[in-house]
Amino acid sequence: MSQSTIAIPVFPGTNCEADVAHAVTLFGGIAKVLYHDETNLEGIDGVIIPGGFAHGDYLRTGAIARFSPIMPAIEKLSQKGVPILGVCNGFQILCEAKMLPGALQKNVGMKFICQETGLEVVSSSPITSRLSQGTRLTIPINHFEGNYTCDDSTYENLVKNNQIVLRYTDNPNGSRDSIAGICNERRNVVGLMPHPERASEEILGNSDGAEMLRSFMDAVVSSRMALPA
Amino acid sequence: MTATMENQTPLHRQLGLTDDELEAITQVLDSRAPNDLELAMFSVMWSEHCSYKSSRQYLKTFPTQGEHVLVGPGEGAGVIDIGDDMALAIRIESHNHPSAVEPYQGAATGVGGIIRDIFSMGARPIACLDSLRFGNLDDARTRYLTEGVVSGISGYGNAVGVPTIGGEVIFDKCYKGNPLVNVMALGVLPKSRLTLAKASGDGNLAVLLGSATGRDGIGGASVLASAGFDETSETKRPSVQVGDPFTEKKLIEACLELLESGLAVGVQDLGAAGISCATSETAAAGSMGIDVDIAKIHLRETGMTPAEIMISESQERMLAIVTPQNLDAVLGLAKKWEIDASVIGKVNNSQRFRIFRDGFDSEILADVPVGALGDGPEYNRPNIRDTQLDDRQKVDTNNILAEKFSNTKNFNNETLKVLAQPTIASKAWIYSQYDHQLFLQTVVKPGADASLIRVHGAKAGVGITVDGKGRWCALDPYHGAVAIAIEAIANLSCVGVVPKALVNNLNFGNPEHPEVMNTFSEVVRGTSDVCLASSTPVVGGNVSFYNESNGVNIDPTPVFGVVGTRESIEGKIPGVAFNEDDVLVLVEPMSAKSSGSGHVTLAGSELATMFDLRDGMAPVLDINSSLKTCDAIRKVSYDGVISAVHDISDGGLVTCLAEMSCASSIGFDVAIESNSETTLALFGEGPARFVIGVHQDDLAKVMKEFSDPAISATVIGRAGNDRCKIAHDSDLAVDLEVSEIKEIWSSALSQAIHQ
Amino acid sequence: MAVYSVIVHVSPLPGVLDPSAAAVMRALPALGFDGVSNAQIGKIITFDVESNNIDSARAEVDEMCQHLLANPVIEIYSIDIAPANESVSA
Amino acid sequence: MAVYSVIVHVSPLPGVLDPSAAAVMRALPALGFDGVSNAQIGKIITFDVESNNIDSARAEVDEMCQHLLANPVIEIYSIDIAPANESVSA
Ligand SMILES: Nc1ncnc2c1ncn2[C@@H]1O[C@H](COP(=O)(O)OP(=O)(O)O)[C@@H](O)[C@H]1O
Ligand SMILES: [Mg+2]
Repeated sequence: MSQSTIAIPVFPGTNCEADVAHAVTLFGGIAKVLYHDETNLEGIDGVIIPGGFAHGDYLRTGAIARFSPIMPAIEKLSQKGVPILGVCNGFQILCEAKMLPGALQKNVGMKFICQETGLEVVSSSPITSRLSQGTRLTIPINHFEGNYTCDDSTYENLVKNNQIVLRYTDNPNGSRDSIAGICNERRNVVGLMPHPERASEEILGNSDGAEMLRSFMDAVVSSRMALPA
Repeated sequence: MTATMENQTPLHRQLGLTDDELEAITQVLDSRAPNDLELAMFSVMWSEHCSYKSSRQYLKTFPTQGEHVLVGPGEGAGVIDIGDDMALAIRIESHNHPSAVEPYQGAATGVGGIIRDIFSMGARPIACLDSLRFGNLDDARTRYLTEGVVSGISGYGNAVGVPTIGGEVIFDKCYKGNPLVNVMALGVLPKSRLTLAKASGDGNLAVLLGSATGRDGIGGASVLASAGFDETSETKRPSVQVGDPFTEKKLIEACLELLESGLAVGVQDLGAAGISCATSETAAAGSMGIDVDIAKIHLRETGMTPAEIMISESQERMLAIVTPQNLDAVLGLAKKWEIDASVIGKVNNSQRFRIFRDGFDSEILADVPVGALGDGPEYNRPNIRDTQLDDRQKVDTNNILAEKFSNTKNFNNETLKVLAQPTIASKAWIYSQYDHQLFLQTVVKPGADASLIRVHGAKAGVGITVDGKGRWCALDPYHGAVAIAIEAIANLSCVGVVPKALVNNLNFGNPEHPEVMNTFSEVVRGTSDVCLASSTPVVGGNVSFYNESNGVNIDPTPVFGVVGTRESIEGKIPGVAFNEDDVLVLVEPMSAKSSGSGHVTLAGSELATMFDLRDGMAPVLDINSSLKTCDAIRKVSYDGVISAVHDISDGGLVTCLAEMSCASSIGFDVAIESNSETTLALFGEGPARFVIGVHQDDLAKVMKEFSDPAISATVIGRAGNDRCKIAHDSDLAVDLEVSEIKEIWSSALSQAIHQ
Repeated sequence: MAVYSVIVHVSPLPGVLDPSAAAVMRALPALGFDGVSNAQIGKIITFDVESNNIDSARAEVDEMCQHLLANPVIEIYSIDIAPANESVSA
Repeated sequence: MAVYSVIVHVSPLPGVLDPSAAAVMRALPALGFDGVSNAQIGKIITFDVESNNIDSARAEVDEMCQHLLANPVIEIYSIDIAPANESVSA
């Protein structure tokens, strides 16, 4: 099969696009960095919404970005089952866009946190298929607003449908039930606060994120096989 | 801006200009008295902050040449070649006074300003480092300042998308009324994109990009930075600037695209003195003239006077000089990146800097020779060595402390107390608030001796550190500066990096005090000596005078940012953490071993400061053997034949070993023989000394690297187990559990902040 | 068309823990302020809007709130609106 | 001791840059909302405080504003205060 093409949307204020593109290339994909006014996603096999501060995170993180012209196109892909991953700011945007349930509030400590963080794999998803349940990983987080919040019925649904993908082992930001990452009911849209691309190479001192990104690239290949050509 | 009737002080003096300076301005204007607008512009541009009028004659003496230097001091940033057609832009800047008034915004706008200097050269900003000085944390206002400054750097740097990959902080009572906030930034560019801020070409247009102009910082940074602090500082408050990292991020992308596509002749950031400075400087640099149409400047507030508009220091603005043919393309780019753009001026051959009220056929509001604003006065201020210094240097701090502890054999308590000092303790509370991993480049992260990054597109690794222990310079400005510069080089050598360029931020007190001028010139001399000996040219710097509160000057505090390279980033990089069973070796210049040399001393040390002993002589280094020692360390680190290395700096040998232990969670058993007292052996400070951890099998090979007679290498013990033990002359001086040390060292700073 | 002054008040949904309010509650006693309870921090967004009449203005502002100014998952909002020349009390 | 309900309204000092309001203003037309101007975003902090009387309560709240709730260098604040059983209008 030919290489998969991953779209990486850039909003004004996004800053992790080059990092994600680097990682996509590392794991065999073709990275296509697209400006947020792009509406044509033809030939795109998967999407990773990178981290950063779209629109400065003013008002609320992700609140303005989700209105960008590229977002309806991404939503359409997701309805076809194409794997969509939101990392950090990308997760916040997916929540604001209602492609994932819940919201991300300020960290309980009211401080920005950039540090290695322990995670536990809770369920299988496009980013955890190569990792068995219960696997412990160390991946950096980098956010002020990563405190996952939702109401009780949303939470019960998340649990019932196994939508919780990752939990912190030592909840650094006050997230409900230590949630670090979730997926949608269909399990093709995933959002997580930790940055696997920052932990994908030995030279950076940590490659725990590599299996996550490889899982994602696997999921993209499976989805391509499932989709009509 | 206008003189009020009841205030009899003439306007020029209210604006901080002397009578002689007014006279000089009148001469520049061919015997015409300046009008209020002209006077306002001169007052800012001729301030100490903008004109370097007290420091220029000394700064000229720095060595600035080197084969790899592409741009030296004087431009937005220094630029050096790092191979593979890639270059690095480097710059350091202070934002001391704005941060004392409003810590969050002061620090934030400091980060924003330095980043603009970098991308104005065509370089993509890839890293910041911060160098901070505060009073002691037992004071509530100091805690507020510390938290505010750190969150300001975090809030701006993280959001603008430039990782803060290292820094340093010292808490000392001399900074209580006047904290220091220095920020260093690094950018990377293909050599072909190097752009200087020059407005050449008759008929070219000056385009103002970015935020609208408001009243913020009217004469802010420059006026604040050119006067000391006292009770009236409250009145300086209305000029606080607020940063907008989002707009800056868009400006970075727009300006880099502008330069990459060759659409701009030159780009200049707007810093102190705002539009006056940027327009007149770019025109002067290109030996041109420039006309500015003040009505075209987009404003955020109503009712602004021409003077307010011309000297406003609103943040996140850039000036691009473009040809008329490229104008549409430039405006299109601004639209794509959602930033405002307006054509505010026109370059011509007149050699004049003229300001028009509304259109180029309207009233001329100001008309001065184009270079006059940038060509401020130069002073040869009285320079006299402080007569008290000789007496203070005679005080034998080593002996005072030795006597204080003459009956002490066990130093567990002192060890724990030193490790708990906020200046010594882990700085994780600070750097965990900074994004330090963006761009997947940070190979050695904050927490080590120097940060090490890989530069995408280049083979070389880049090391960077910032150091500046003012206490040493307070004891002896020449030797203090030498010691600080060597300390920075020593830190780089731990990550296998050769120093290539130095930028300095010279934070001093009031230059009108002759002793301050003397410490200044001595610091410059010391710095130059190390730069020459180590082939590390000075490529940029910044001077911050008037760091005083209520008439008391801070310790002279030069801060050196040193950048260097290693040929390749591949291979094993030893960290601070040693391995179980490693042999521990103390490596130092032979000259540091003899106790009479004064290389290692308690004067200025953390231990002495804890007892408020502030006299004695700074470390006196033999520059050549110190550099040789650093060279040897660099080699073993680069070759990866050692497993760990850490330099002995603040807090002495005990602290160095304890930090290695905290990094690895492994203990050590060390015995030191020396003819000095235990206090000096354990807590004495003086740079270019290292502890390395070596696997037994590699020991012989490693020791060979230290065979130069100028270097001493002594096996002092082994790593292992869970206790930290140091015997001195057969007394067990320290015996503590790793976990206890680690607990205290890791948490002391955050506890001191949240007390 | 007429101009209306708008005040939108966005506050945390009851039951949603608000970290910034919690931080204020933690900080106050440390500064010597006791006896504070039930702290809540909201946003107040003021602006002018042009519309045909007050009802259409209110409807538009409600749209803005639903989609942009508030996040119904964690926030509630209220709207005060008045012709621009009359003042709206904060 | 009595309990008072407090509303503190904090907003940027006139003339001080308000980047978040600027971002919202810029975003609105793209979302199909035209005709919005003069946006400003402030904070509104509500809480209860115990004090001897309304004057001492007001004085305490003013202190809190100076030191914690607002940043007087770049923000202005106003205080509404009333006995807890009466309601304070937002
Ligand atoms: N203000 C700060 N910002 C970011 N990192 C810091 C700061 N202060 C210290 N650090 C980091 O903590 C580590 C130790 O700093 P320091 O004790 O100053 O090192 P050294 O004594 O070797 O120069 C360094 O890696 C440094 O980058
Ligand atoms: Mg060091």
